[in-house]
Amino acid sequence: MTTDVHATAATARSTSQRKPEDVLADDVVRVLSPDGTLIGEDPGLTDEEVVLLYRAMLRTRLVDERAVLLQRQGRIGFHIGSLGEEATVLGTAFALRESDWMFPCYREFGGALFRGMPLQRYFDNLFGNANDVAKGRQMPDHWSYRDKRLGSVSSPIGTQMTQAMGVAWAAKLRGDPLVAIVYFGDGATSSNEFHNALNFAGVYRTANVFVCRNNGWAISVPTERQTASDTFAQKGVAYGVPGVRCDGNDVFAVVRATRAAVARAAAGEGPTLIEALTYRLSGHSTSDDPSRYRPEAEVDPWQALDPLRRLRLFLQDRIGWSDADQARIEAEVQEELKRVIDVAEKTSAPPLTSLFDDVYADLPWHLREQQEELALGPRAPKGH
Amino acid sequence: MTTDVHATAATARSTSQRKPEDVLADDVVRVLSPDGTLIGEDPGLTDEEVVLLYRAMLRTRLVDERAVLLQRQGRIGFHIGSLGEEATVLGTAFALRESDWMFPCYREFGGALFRGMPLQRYFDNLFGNANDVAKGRQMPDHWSYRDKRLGSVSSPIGTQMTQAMGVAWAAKLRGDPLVAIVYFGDGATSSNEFHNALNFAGVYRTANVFVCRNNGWAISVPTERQTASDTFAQKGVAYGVPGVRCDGNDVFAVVRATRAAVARAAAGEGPTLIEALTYRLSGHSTSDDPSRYRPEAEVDPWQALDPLRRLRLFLQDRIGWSDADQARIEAEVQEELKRVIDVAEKTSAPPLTSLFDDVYADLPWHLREQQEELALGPRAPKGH
Amino acid sequence: MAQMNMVQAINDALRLEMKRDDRVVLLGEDVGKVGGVFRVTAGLYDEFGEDRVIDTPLSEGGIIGAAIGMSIYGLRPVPEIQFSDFIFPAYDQIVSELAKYRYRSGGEYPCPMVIRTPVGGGIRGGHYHSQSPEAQFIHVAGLKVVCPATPADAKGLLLSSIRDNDPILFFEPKRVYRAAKGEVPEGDYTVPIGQAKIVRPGEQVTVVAYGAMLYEALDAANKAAGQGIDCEVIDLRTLWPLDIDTVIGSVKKTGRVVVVHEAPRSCGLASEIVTLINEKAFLHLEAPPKRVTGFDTPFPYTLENEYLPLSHRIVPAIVETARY
Amino acid sequence: MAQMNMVQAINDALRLEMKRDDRVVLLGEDVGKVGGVFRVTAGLYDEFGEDRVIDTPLSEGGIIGAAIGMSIYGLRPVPEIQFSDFIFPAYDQIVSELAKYRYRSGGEYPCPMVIRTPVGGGIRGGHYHSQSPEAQFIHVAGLKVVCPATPADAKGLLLSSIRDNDPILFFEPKRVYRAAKGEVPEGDYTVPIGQAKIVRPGEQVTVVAYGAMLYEALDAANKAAGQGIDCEVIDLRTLWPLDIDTVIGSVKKTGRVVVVHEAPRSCGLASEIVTLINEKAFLHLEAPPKRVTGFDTPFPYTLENEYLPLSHRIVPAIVETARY
Ligand SMILES: Cc1ncc(C[n+]2csc(CCOP(=O)(O)OP(=O)(O)O)c2C)c(N)n1
Ligand SMILES: Cc1ncc(C[n+]2csc(CCOP(=O)(O)OP(=O)(O)O)c2C)c(N)n1
Ligand SMILES: [Mg+2]
Ligand SMILES: [Mg+2]
Repeated sequence: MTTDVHATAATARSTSQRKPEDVLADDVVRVLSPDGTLIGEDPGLTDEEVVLLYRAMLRTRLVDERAVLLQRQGRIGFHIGSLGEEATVLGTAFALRESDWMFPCYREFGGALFRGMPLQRYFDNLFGNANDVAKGRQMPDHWSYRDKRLGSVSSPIGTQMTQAMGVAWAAKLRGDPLVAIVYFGDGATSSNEFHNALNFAGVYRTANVFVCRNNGWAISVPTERQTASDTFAQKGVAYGVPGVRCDGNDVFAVVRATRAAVARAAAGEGPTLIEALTYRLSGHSTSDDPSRYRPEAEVDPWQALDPLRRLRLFLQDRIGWSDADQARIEAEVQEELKRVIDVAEKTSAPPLTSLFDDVYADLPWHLREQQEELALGPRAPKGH
Repeated sequence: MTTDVHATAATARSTSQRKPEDVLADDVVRVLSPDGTLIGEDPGLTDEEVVLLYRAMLRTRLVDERAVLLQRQGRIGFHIGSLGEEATVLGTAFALRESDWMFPCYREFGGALFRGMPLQRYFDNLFGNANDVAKGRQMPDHWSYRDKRLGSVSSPIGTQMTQAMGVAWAAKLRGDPLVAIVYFGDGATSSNEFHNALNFAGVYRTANVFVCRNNGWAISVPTERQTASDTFAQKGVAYGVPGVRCDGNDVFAVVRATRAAVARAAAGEGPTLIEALTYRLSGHSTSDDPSRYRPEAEVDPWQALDPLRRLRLFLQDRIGWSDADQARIEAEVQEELKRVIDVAEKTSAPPLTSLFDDVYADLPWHLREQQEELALGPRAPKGH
Repeated sequence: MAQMNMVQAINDALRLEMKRDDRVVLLGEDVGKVGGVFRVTAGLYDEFGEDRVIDTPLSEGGIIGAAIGMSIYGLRPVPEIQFSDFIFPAYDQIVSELAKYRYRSGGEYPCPMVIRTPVGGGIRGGHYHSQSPEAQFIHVAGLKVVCPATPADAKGLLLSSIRDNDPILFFEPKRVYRAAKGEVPEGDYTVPIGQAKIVRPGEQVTVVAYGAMLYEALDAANKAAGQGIDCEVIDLRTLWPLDIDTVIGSVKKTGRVVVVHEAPRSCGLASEIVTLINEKAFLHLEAPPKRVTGFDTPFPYTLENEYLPLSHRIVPAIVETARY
Repeated sequence: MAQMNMVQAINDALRLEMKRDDRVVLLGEDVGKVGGVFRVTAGLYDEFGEDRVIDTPLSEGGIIGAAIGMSIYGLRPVPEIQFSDFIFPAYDQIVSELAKYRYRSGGEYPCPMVIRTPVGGGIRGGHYHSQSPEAQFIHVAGLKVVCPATPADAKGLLLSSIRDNDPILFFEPKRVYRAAKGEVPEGDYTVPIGQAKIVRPGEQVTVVAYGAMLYEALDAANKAAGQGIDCEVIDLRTLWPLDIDTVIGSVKKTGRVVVVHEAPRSCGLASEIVTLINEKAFLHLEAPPKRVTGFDTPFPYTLENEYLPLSHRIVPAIVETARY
């Protein structure tokens, strides 16, 4: 086998293409520098709004950290979080209107909580207990919340994109002026679904905002192995869909880019593809050990670009946000966490019979028989 | 339901986006004008080569017409042809080297014959007889010919693209300097396969030439419904793959564009996406009645752009190609056709047992049993 | 009552329901102006406009993914897959998403829709215009699978399907699209999902069939009658969840059963039916249940009639079962 | 002989064959540097380089489509699908193309390859990291399906599979990836495809199982022995084409059979096995064949152990069958 042709690729491979300096490119929307100073047109938020946003980002991070801890303690089975990507998740959620729909990938619990999903509900899912709306049928971080127009998280990569396009298309056919935002990773741009969603969205000019969280990695596969296109935003060219890049660790940039895309979609001008340049600070999930494929040295520079740190510095400067303010919020969130985790953990497992509900609207004969078979048979041994 | 948003689309819908004047765009490679005069850099073919090419195009058309006739007479079950698209099919095939691989869609029998697939073999497939290499298992126009590195035609749209990428990738891994060309329609650009093939080809810099025969229609669906991108060539931007457009009814333009792409691929510089602007003069296949969805008036201007007529005018001018020359070739082809059709039609149907061969390398027990069951059982009534 | 073929009956059902319920939208390749390659949606584009009869780009995954979104939003999409052979690019959206949506969201997101698609052989379609993939959907929890054999059932089952609250694969046996003719009730008319029909009562051998093969089963039953064998022929109509009572009731009476389908044999629906009969009527069996099916090969072109389980193959199976 | 778990045994087989045959290439998501999410390909990237252990973009259809091209070209690709739940985006390439390539080209284009993929429940993976889709491939003519239960068989069957001339789905039961340990012959070692193994001889009830459930079947057989019931346990090893002689031979001896699998029940492999037994050993049956399987629901998270056909559910089935 010849290997020469791959020589350069092989060298490049040890690091992700997502380098901190990427955000410095001309076409990247930037507002807030890593040290918290404004370097671009800010989205015009009030102080209260900024605090709200900061609080939501902080809450997201604290929830995340706690979920990891619960997993490490063996109290929940799995967690997949958004460490380092909070500005992308919260900035987009913030820019959305209440009437809009949000189709999550799997790292967007922060946005869901921000839109009003009760924290209890989230933890009921993490514990897969009887109160979980999906009866513990799905893995942790696979939630839904129709009340707030939050879609249902599933594992297969990308499927939500095409579905979110269908929702926006249906709304358009109905004459309903709403927007459907949908999240996915850089890896997901390689899926069939990206192609179908963007292509149909272009043809039918659906009111979609496609948010690519480019966090540098798809588990262990770096962005450069995902595609040979220079940016993910430029993929829009294939579909007649405008693409925009923004600093995904800069919440103001994310808000600005998203607001523009939402406004465009709401005005009937069609979909936008947003590429948010961010970085996955942690492993892919609690099942992953990133030290096997990426050196800590790659991660280091990203710590300084932390979206929370940046916004906190801004707030210090703008409204004198203090350590006491910080501590107060942290305490509030921890208190809240304690309460909901306590309840979630004490709640029993879903009832046996729930295994057969919701497969169909009504229970057909064969599932009734299987339900009976299970109910009358012996119980399974606990645990694994 | 609101309909206003679609008003313009609805109006536009009655014709295909593939308008004759599209080829006049700056980025379209053109060499031969519709009246047979040179308007661009010609690919430097000798007179013999041009005659060879013309003969192949003419043969393709005559074979095509005969196949349609056979279908109308009920002697074969189906045919899908390349009427009006001969310059695209033959120009690309001509530009290929013998060592290269060709992955057909379903309209490329002309290219296959040009590369050396025996006409008899083609008609054995059309008749699905015992001599058909695939034992009449596939529909007409679904042939293969490994000897000449011609892939196997299948119906599912697009699948050959990803496979051709795999072939080129394998060759690269092996250090073999060959190119794999692959054909597909404008409709096929919407398939999962286009996305996968182009994306992988970009990442691994495979030696592929992707030929999009943009013939204006996917059965009854016009190109404008296929995508919102202005051109198909620009879809390459999403994959870091250069895109080129050429006048697909201008065989010299096709040869030029393809030769450049082949050279680029052979030099290890990676894949190219060629969009050949052509037009499907006939129905989609013998099963289709295009009058249901497109007015004859749309077709008319395309007759004047006929790729054969154009090359014939050029030859008249260049070497005094005469009506007698024309008649001679036509007679040769008709003679050849008569001969092979006669043989193909007289050849019996494939033997019963062939139904079970080639499912696996060896016949497993269950197929042996089924083979026996069929052989010992009563025969089916003939026909339908 | 009007005399219709199956294409007309399905067209009639679609028109009726689109008039009655403005949430119903059709989408697919070539369903618009040309009215589908089999002309099943003919005239609907003109009548309902391009917002309700929608030509799509060439992507089955896109069609079904979009339809899921539409269904979530509250529409009642009726996507068409041009041939059931081409449903596989959408298989992930169907089995991973559509089938599981209600379940995984605890009922928050039911996803009713009817995927219409022509199925089976008989039109000289070779590998890719002839297949019968029903088992590949029956095995997946959360889907219902319907396959009518007559124009009236096609209309009645389609109307029931569009009004049903679960996702449904609606397989249309294209071999009899035009060949099957019959009286079809005018106006609103439904046939309940999940009910088979005894189309020929009999005492000695139960023959279970559906779709285009029903006619072959009936023909075989008539021929068997000539040999003194009295068959009961069941048209399943709904393939899943199937009408177990009708099947078991009949087998308990006859003790003998032949199951017919076009799909390949191994892990096909016939194997499920035979196994259910074992589980529910074991002691009634007087002969081993027999399968007459497509073979475990790709679907052939020239030898199509040898591949299909036509009457000439069903008759000997009935005789053998009866004489066992 | 070395003591290995199944992950190590598969890794060993891959390394061995990659050394022996330079046409063998691995490709898939995360198979390279990190060695796969289950670490099955660990070390191979370092040993063979990135041209033979290839991380791909996130597209299963792309992976299998590319592998088909590679196979056509003459390589022996061994693509990995990270979880068998994620094989469906590649389903079209597998069932429409891979399975039919040899047939539709009259043997010009055989397409040997081994698609490796972890299968089944037992790791708390919920809907999408637990499924057992084997029936969805068995029903499709042209594919072979293999599922080892022990490290030695995993090695021996994988080596046979890579050398086989047909496309093979190689399902690796991830529940026992590490739990199944045993002696594995060193160096070249093959287990023939198509041969089941009687892992526990017995006289009264035949228990057919495979993959992770083999251990549950064995456990159940031991418990049944405690109640005086002597089971013969068959490990299928190759799911298709299955070893009919071993299964029928056993059932002819015992007259009673329980078939176990994790996959949903309806149209699953168990129904095919029961039907084959009907066709080939009807008069030997002394009790209705029984299925102990996953339920016809999506695979659940919290109630995973209630869903799986573990020993506690197999024992009563054996007892019931024995006492029938
Ligand atoms: C169809 C499919 N294939 C593979 C996987 C396994 N998988 C889960 S997440 C993931 C990587 C996703 O990367 P990206 O899209 O960049 O999102 P990120 O995790 O970085 O946010 C993979 C391969 C899956 N869930 N679905
Ligand atoms: C996956 C799939 N879906 C649908 C079809 C039915 N079909 C056959 S050809 C065709 C249109 C193809 O259009 P295009 O790609 O533009 O090629 P052209 O026929 O114009 O050369 C369609 C929809 C198919 N063969 N495969
Ligand atoms: Mg990522
Ligand atoms: Mg076309």
